[in-house]
Amino acid sequence: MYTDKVMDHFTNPRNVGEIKNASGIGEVGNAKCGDIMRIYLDVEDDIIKDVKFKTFGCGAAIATSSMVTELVKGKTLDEALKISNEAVAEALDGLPPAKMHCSNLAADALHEAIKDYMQKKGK
Amino acid sequence: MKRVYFDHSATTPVDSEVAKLILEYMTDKFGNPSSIHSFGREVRKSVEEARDKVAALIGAQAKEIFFTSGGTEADNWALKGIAAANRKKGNHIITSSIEHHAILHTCEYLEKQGFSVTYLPVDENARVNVEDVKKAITDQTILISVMFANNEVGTIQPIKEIGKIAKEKGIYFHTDAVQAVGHYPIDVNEYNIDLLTLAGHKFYGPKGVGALYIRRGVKITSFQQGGAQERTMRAGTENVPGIVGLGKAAEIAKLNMEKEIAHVRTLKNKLIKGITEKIPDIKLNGHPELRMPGNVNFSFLYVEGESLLLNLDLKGIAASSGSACTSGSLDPSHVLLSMGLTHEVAHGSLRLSLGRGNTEEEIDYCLEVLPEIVARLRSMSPLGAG
Amino acid sequence: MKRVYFDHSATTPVDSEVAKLILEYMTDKFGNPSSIHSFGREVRKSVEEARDKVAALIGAQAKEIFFTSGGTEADNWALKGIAAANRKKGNHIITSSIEHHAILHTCEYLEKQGFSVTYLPVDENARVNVEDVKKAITDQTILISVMFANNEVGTIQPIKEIGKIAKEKGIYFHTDAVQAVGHYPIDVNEYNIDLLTLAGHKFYGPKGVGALYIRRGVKITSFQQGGAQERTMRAGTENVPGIVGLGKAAEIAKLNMEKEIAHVRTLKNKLIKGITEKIPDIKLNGHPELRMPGNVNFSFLYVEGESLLLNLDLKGIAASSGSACTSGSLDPSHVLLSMGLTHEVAHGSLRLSLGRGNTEEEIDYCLEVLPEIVARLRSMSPLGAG
Ligand SMILES: Cc1ncc(COP(=O)(O)O)c(C=O)c1O
Ligand SMILES: Cc1ncc(COP(=O)(O)O)c(C=O)c1O
Ligand code: FES
Ligand code: FES
Repeated sequence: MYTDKVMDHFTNPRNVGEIKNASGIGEVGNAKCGDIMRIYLDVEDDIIKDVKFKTFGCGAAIATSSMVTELVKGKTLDEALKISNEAVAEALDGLPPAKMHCSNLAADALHEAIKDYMQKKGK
Repeated sequence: MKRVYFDHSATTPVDSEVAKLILEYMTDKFGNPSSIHSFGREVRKSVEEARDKVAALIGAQAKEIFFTSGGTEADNWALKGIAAANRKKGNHIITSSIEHHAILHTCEYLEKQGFSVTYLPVDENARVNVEDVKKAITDQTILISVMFANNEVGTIQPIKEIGKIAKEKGIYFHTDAVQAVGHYPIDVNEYNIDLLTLAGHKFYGPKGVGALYIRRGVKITSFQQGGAQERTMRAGTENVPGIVGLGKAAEIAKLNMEKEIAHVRTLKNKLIKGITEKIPDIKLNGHPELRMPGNVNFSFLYVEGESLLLNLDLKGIAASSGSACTSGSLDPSHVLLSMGLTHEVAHGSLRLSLGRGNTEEEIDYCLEVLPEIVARLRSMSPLGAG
Repeated sequence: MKRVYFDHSATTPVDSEVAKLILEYMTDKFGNPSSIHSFGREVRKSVEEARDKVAALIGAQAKEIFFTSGGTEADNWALKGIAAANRKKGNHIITSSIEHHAILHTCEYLEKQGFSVTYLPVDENARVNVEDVKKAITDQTILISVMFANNEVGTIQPIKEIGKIAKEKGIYFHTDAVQAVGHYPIDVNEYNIDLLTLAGHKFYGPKGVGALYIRRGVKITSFQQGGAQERTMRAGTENVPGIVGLGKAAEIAKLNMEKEIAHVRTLKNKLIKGITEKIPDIKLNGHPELRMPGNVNFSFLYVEGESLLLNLDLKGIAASSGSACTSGSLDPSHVLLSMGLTHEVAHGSLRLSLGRGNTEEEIDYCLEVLPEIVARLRSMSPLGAG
């Protein structure tokens, strides 16, 4: 059902947790479909110094959350904004079709977190 | 790795005696029961013996048992067959909101054909209220279909009371007893059941075979057209090995029922007690007493079912969940929602359904790994105390 | 006593490799394919591999194969499903007068629902005339259903020609290929077949499982309502052991087809030659060349089929007849009557259908006992030369 990469990120998720006084926080999903993702960012000079996540969801939801944090750590905000849900799925060697729309929301959560940071900074 | 099967409500392994018999009827006694030569006659006899055994399990007469390809076919047949044969009498059907999809989707199909269907609500324990049944009856009502025991939370319905009402009003009463047959004593006469669905693969019989019990005199149309099998009510070459296997499974179930209920209930109580003691923020789903002896169903708050399942699977434990994600649909289990659970709580449900092969050691093992898994997932969850 | 099975058109024994596999999927790999744990995933994979193998046998794609409980269900589904989904386009169906009852009785059912059905005649060899098909088409025609090979007399129909016409006119073409699949090369694309019925128990696979091939894009309703199995087209827990067995049987059939056709054809020719030489006043039923390799069907004038069968059975030989008496109905075979046989001659028909396990010795044995039996029955008959 899931690729080895998905299972790897599901069983050993990277960057789980919260960041105190985060520069930006993004949350997406809804309980109806069973996915809620929250991403915390620590931004310095437009660079993502640290990133953490908390996710309520299925294997795909946890794996995409974990993957997106790996993809953006150390990247600039501009680079991070270019990461799409599809790119996250691809980095995991794909997701089952049923999961593509439902739980592939990690990039959205990231973008929300960046938006939150921008707003806080008044940009 | 140790493999522990706690998903008996989904399907059961075939009993080894049953499997041996099926093998014999595939290679040696392979005739077609419609044939008049010896190959045909020997299997015709075996099919009728199997019918006797299935009938005996539910207190029916052999002539009232019609073999089908499984529970879904029997459910479809019961509803569509009664609807078609009694349309002149009325167009109203009563069922519950927590039926299996084989009933619910067939009801939706019938609604498109012009029938009107009442879906009874259930209480927080997934029980239908007998008064609601009474109130739902109109002069158009031709059928009441309420499941014997629910497949997700194990709640047993007030079948006897509903049967009594149906009988008094002269309305046919069907029960989908797929989860109960072979695991719980059923007598179609005591309960005034007119039609009953059962499926082999839920009580150590083969997949692909089931039966519809149709009380003598009930007006129902045939399901498949073709040859004259099953007294012209269900055409198609009989699945002889499957039928013979179903018969054997019924015989074994009847013989061992008391012993097995006791065994499974002991394990269930131990598991419920252990989970309750070891894990906070949980909710037992289904009726505390009126439930199937092997059914355990909990919601673990702040946790999602599929990730719970996958983690258990990695530890070798097979279970099931009412989370949407396991079924490919968007909404979580209609059963849990009907019981009043919120979406989040429904998503965090886990069903552990025990069977005759399970052991105390397996329960201990589960009680060892489950708390860790729940704790780990909760530490990742944005919800709750997390 | 020696037991000789010459009734392979009624049903076949299950291949020993197939049976072994089925056993494994009953006791070890017993999961439900809908489950997401390892027990479920391993069988989900096996079901899809079986689908590949069945598809390969008839030149289809795996996604076009839908598993059913047998030939009868697939026939019912094809006809009712096409009728329901295309009613707005038209209400006319064309079939032949020598179809299996699974087709004919379903057509009668559809007639009661307001559909109009043309039953094409056949010639003295049981062949449909392609010109008749063309003439029967109206602007209301939504489906042509003509069997690939007849179950009683073995005649192979002009499927390729009918497929061509159907394609030109944009009408769906279904063929009941229950007798042909696994015994005769079929390619759904070469023949322009849109829907095809097959059943496991006719080619050394298990009873209680079959398939409907549905060409991609064909508009058809689902058959049973319930769970989301078979891509929501056919609800019900998959008969995993049966499906896996069907797949294996398909694989074996494809592999050995040429060899088996040669083997069975040799025996058939020997049997036909022997009977013709040894017994007077007989008539070979069905087309002399365009027939299934293992089908032998003779009418023995002045003799009645059931008594012939019973006498053969006493000698250990299992065969079949188009006599009414063997089927419990009053009229003899509709197939033989459609071919223009008189009632008496039809009553005297005997079908010997050969299979891969038959030997030259068995043919010799039959040629030894059959003439005596016919002679004895004739000496008791008030008809003919007597
Ligand atoms: C309550 C209930 N009804 C009907 C069914 C359908 O039976 P089957 O899948 O064997 O066709 C099931 C099992 O899946 C069930 O649990
Ligand atoms: C030509 C034909 N069609 C349909 C069927 C029905 O198949 P089944 O009895 O396996 O449902 C048969 C065999 O009985 C057959 O020979
Ligand atoms: S949590 Fe529902 S599909 Fe992922
Ligand atoms: S000959 Fe006796 S029933 Fe037909």
